[in-house]
Amino acid sequence: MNKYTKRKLIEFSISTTSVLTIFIVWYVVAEMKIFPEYFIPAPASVWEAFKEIALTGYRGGTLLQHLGDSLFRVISGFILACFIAIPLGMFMGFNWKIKAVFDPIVEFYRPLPPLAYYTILVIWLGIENESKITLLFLAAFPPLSISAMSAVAAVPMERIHTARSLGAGRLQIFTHVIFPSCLPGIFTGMRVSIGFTYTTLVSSEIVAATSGIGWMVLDAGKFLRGDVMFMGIFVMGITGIILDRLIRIAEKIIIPWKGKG
Amino acid sequence: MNKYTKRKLIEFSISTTSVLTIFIVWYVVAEMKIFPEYFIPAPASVWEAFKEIALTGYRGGTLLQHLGDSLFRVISGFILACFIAIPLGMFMGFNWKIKAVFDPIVEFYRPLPPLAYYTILVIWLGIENESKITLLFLAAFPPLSISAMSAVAAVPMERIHTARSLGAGRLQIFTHVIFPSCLPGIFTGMRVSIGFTYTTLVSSEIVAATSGIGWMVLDAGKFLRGDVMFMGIFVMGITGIILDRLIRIAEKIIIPWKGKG
Amino acid sequence: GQSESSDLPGRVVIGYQAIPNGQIISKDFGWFEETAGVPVEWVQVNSGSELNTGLAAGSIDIGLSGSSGIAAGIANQVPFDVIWVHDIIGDNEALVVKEDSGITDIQSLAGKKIAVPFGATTHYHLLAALELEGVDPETVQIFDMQPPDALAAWHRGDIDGSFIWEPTLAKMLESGGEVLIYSRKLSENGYLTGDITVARKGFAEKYPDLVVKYIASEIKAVDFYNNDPEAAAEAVSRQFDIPQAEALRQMKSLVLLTGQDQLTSAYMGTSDSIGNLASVLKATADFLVSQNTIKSAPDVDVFKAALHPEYIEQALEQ
Amino acid sequence: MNLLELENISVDFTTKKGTLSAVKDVSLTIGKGDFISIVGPSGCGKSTLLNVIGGFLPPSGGTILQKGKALKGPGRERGIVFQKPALYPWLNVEQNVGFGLKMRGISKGEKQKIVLDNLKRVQLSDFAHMHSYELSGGMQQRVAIARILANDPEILLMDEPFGALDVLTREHLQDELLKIWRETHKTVILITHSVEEAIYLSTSVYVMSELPGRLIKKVETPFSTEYADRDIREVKSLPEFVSLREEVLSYIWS
Amino acid sequence: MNLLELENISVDFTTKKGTLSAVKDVSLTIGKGDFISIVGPSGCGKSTLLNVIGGFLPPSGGTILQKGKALKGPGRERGIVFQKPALYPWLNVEQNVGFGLKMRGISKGEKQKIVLDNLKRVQLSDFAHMHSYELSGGMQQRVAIARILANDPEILLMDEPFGALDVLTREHLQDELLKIWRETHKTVILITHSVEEAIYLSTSVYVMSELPGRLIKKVETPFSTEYADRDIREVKSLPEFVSLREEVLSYIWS
Ligand SMILES: Nc1ncnc2c1ncn2[C@@H]1O[C@H](COP(=O)(O)OP(=O)(O)OP(=O)(O)O)[C@@H](O)[C@H]1O
Ligand SMILES: Nc1ncnc2c1ncn2[C@@H]1O[C@H](COP(=O)(O)OP(=O)(O)OP(=O)(O)O)[C@@H](O)[C@H]1O
Ligand SMILES: [Mg+2]
Ligand SMILES: [Mg+2]
Repeated sequence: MNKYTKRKLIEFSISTTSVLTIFIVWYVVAEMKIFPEYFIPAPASVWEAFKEIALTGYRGGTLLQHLGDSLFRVISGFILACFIAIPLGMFMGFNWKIKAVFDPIVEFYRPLPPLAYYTILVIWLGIENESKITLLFLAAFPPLSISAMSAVAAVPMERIHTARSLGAGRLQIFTHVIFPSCLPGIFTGMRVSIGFTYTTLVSSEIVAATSGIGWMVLDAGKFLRGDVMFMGIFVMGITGIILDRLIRIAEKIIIPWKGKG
Repeated sequence: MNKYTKRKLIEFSISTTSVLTIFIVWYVVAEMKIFPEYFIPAPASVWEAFKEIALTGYRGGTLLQHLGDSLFRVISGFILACFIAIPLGMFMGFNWKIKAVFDPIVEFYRPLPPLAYYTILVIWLGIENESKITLLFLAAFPPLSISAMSAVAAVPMERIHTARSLGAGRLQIFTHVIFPSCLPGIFTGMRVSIGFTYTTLVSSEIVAATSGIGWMVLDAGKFLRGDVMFMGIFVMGITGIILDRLIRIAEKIIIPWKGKG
Repeated sequence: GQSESSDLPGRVVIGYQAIPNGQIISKDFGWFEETAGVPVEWVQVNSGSELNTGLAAGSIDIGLSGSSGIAAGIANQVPFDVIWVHDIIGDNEALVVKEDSGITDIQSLAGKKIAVPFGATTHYHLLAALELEGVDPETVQIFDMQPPDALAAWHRGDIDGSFIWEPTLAKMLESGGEVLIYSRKLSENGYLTGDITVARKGFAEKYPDLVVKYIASEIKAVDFYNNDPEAAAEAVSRQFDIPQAEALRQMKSLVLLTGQDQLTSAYMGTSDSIGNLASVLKATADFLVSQNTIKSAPDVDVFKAALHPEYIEQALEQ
Repeated sequence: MNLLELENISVDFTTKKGTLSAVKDVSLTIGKGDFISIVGPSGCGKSTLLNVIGGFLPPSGGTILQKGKALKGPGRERGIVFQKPALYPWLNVEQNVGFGLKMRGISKGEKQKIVLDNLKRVQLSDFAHMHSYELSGGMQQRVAIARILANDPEILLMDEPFGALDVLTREHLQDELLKIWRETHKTVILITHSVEEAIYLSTSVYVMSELPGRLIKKVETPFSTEYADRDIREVKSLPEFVSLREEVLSYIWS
Repeated sequence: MNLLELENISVDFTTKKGTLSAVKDVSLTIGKGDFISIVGPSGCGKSTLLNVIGGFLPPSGGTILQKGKALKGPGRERGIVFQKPALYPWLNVEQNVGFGLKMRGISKGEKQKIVLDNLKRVQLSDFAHMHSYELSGGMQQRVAIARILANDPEILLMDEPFGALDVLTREHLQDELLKIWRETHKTVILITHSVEEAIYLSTSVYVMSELPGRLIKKVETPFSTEYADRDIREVKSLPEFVSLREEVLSYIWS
């Protein structure tokens, strides 16, 4: 067993212990019944709810269908935002005139709560996926554009100077020097963004949804189904971790040179 | 007039134009009355609402009081998060064992929507500011810890090696080398975080609030007071910009060396 | 935060909703504050689940919710006593449909898109109306929407109708809507819905006097409204920042019950003989179970045990 | 017409403690095919001057003409080797060297050939697939040199390009540079700390003063042109070479 | 007991194209007060070896003892000047030089004195308040040297410390280093590309082979000890100096 696998093993066992501790605390709190069962349901009933909903579904959709609907919304919004926010953020960092155009707009809507402007989106885009994905897109946008913009500001001047003296044009410098230099910052932004987008999922499924894991949690909350809520929260947490891991893995593969520049 | 002030002036006029364009579009859309007044109120009525609420207040509090209550919550949550998430994130980047303990927890709760777990916070912390500030704290946390963690991973090895050969201990390396090296990344994280925290404000003021700008917007929504909603959104947007600017200014002052390392 | 040592709590926290009923009138005049002898704090709650959470957390002492929320709360053993019926929902909630939607009666709802805030009384009423007419709810596309969003969807033509309350109801009626059925009608058919006040068990047991004083202020408010609706509407308009005429219009669509009304068998009944409200709540809960929204509903006795008309009786005696 | 004309170039930097005058009143005329070297004490403004010629730093005073026209910004015709090699960590050695060619849209086959030629020239053929952060300091410097040579600019601006190299590699690259210069008649401006290197390679050596940097002496050297057929070690041990070296050193030491 | 004992040290790097053996079977014994220099071709493993001695890179094979005990990680007693000066951009020159002293909790007054002394030593007194990114390459290198000297370690590990300096500054610093070495009996390991520098400063010069780096020759030099009273230029032009230089060069060239 080499050093690397050994470390991975220790890492895994520490993480497991840490998660287990939380489970035990939860179990004990639930057992003590300080709070009614629908607020802090016992692990066992959450597991029951999971089995039930995974098999027979919740209000017209199986767990997988709900999750699939939600993931489709989250990932569509996120990818859309990546394609628009990252280049735009980089342009804003690269050219102060472009920044002057978009900065006030992004900065203005950024602190706005989705709940506050969702109604306006519904007016424009209706109650179907369009408005939901747009809302998630808007949530995903700022962390991406801000990280991209900051990353541009931190690119060492020599890299750009070298490229210019090698005959690269402005666009080429942008795509071949600035963009790769910014990748570490962009990946950080993507990790923050996907988490943020996911947390906005419930807001987006507040309106006119009858499917989606976020809607399920909300709906269960309305009827005090603590077991279903907890179950839904777990599923969201775990899928969130998976999405994040995917980005981390992509980061490892795409920028092995991070920190070595 | 030197080059710098000239640039600032151009920048300002571009930004103003960009904002004005949006105002004009808004004005025209409102004038066309495609949508009822309570969805897209005219700029004039929003201005009226602003004057009225600034002077006489909205449901028991003046605009300043509402804003003050909200800012207190947002800033408390944010500062608390800065003090905990930034060091913790750095420790996590510095020591893989610490990371193994906390990473699964942060990663798990990160994608959870505040709306989904707010109930649990209320159960524990009641309906007063404690639960609200905790919610905002939890929202502010992940962008900070993730940025700090990523920033540590990007610190050039030579800086650490140099410090070790100069006799710095682990803690000293942490505070005197890693921390300053991470500042550019941390500031980016802070900018993302404050925006995120602000968007969570409305969620935090959904439960049992009778003050706060977020509550005002929500409440106005219930009574279909589009003018008040828009006004509240504007105030949120503008205060959000101000908070962000403050961080940008601090960044300029604290790390003038960004990108010059 | 109630102090355990003294006879009075440090303060009383009251949850209210944005409904133009007696509670708001008494809040405006500060009647409970006059008698309570301790600081009173008013917090706004937006739904039954929020109220239940606040009660369970011990941070709300007295609060109000729609009857579906209360039924769900009792079914889930949330520790509260039902102490007062604020209003019976009459004409302030209704199923509105677009004039051009082709919907003429409940039967023709099949295949149409209807928005309703899930978990609210109107949700219950929509399902009840369908059941009454023997329409399978599966055949109707029911969307979960809060009133502003429902109104937005209405304007876009994304929905054909909505079972909704004021002021959204009025806005829909203004823009090409017509009422298919009022809640009043469904209440008359046994599907009673209303807004109900509860007191946290721990609070009520420890400070019954305060509960009585609170009820007294509610009774005063209803009487005040019955004597002088204009002045009562004035108070509501102050609280909600809406025009007085609008407040009056909305209040008129509600049925406010006096103290004596409540003690009749149709509602709370008396402490010797609990009224019909228990069965109404039980029916509501059963209905929610059948919709798979709550897990199970207890026996009617549990609902009876949750009703406490004695506070009203004491308040009336004073 | 001269290729480059610098007239009264000055560069001031604003620092916390006031203005720092780094380059002062430098006038310099460079003709096509000239090979000039600049020597001078550490921190005297050599790199600053090169940055001005490179177009990266607008001078605070004075004018600079390229072929009679005001010089505006950097350009491909002025290839620059910076004092610190700024290699791109996401590219391997080969890709770093081929960067300029790729930017200019040179066909793959041709690019490959040029890159390999230049890697061979700097003796790094075996390291084509390594990443810049896996290279030693001297190897990085050589990649930076190969990168510029591959791009074949009209003017070469080099800031201590051979500073991190051992004697052997250094001599090899000196000869390679001379060969290229002789064959292609490029114009070269070289900053170096080795007086020997300056005399061996250039047509004229400029000595720069301490801060603020001025050109205080110009020495013409014949070795790069007149002794082209001789071996590098032979040239460097010629008595006339040694005496010219001593002469330049005496200007520096004075 | 020897200060440092390296036995059969090897270092392998894993790259995309397989394993690269950078240092192979290096055995080396260094006594207290020794001043050894290592010369060798670019990319032969010199910096790698220094990193091993510094404790930053665990060797793939072999053992390394310090005062008889297995060497574990870096330590203050082994001060290192890296090939690329890693100055801290958030500190000014003075603070960079005082960094080690601050870490060790030296009192403010004493720290100030030591810092100023060392800044003077590297001739940067006037630049105490500038930031590292406002310095020229050579100035940065000098700050890195001053930073280590200020920290007064027992062993000095220096990787081409004078590479970016002009002749004059270089000679000055060579003499300063010698002076410190003579006064404090420090142990110095110096990597350099200047054979002249190696011979002038050290007690023995090691010649390293091409990749994978081995020590192929050791040459004892008497100049740093026996000619202490003579002027640097005088020493460097002595016939015995020139002939020793030629000897070492011949090992490199062979
Ligand atoms: N960005 C800057 N801000 C302030 N001062 C600067 C800046 N860049 C350079 N200087 C100063 O200008 C002077 C000249 O620097 P320059 O880099 O041109 O020196 P140099 O001759 O190349 O030295 P070296 O041989 O050490 O590389 C130095 O004193 C340096 O401190
Ligand atoms: N991190 C690494 N990964 C892979 N290979 C490496 C790494 N670091 C160094 N090498 C390789 O090890 C060899 C020796 O490198 P080293 O830096 O020790 O050379 P050096 O003798 O110091 O050269 P120079 O005089 O140019 O500084 C080189 O071929 C280099 O490519
Ligand atoms: Mg320089
Ligand atoms: Mg090296």
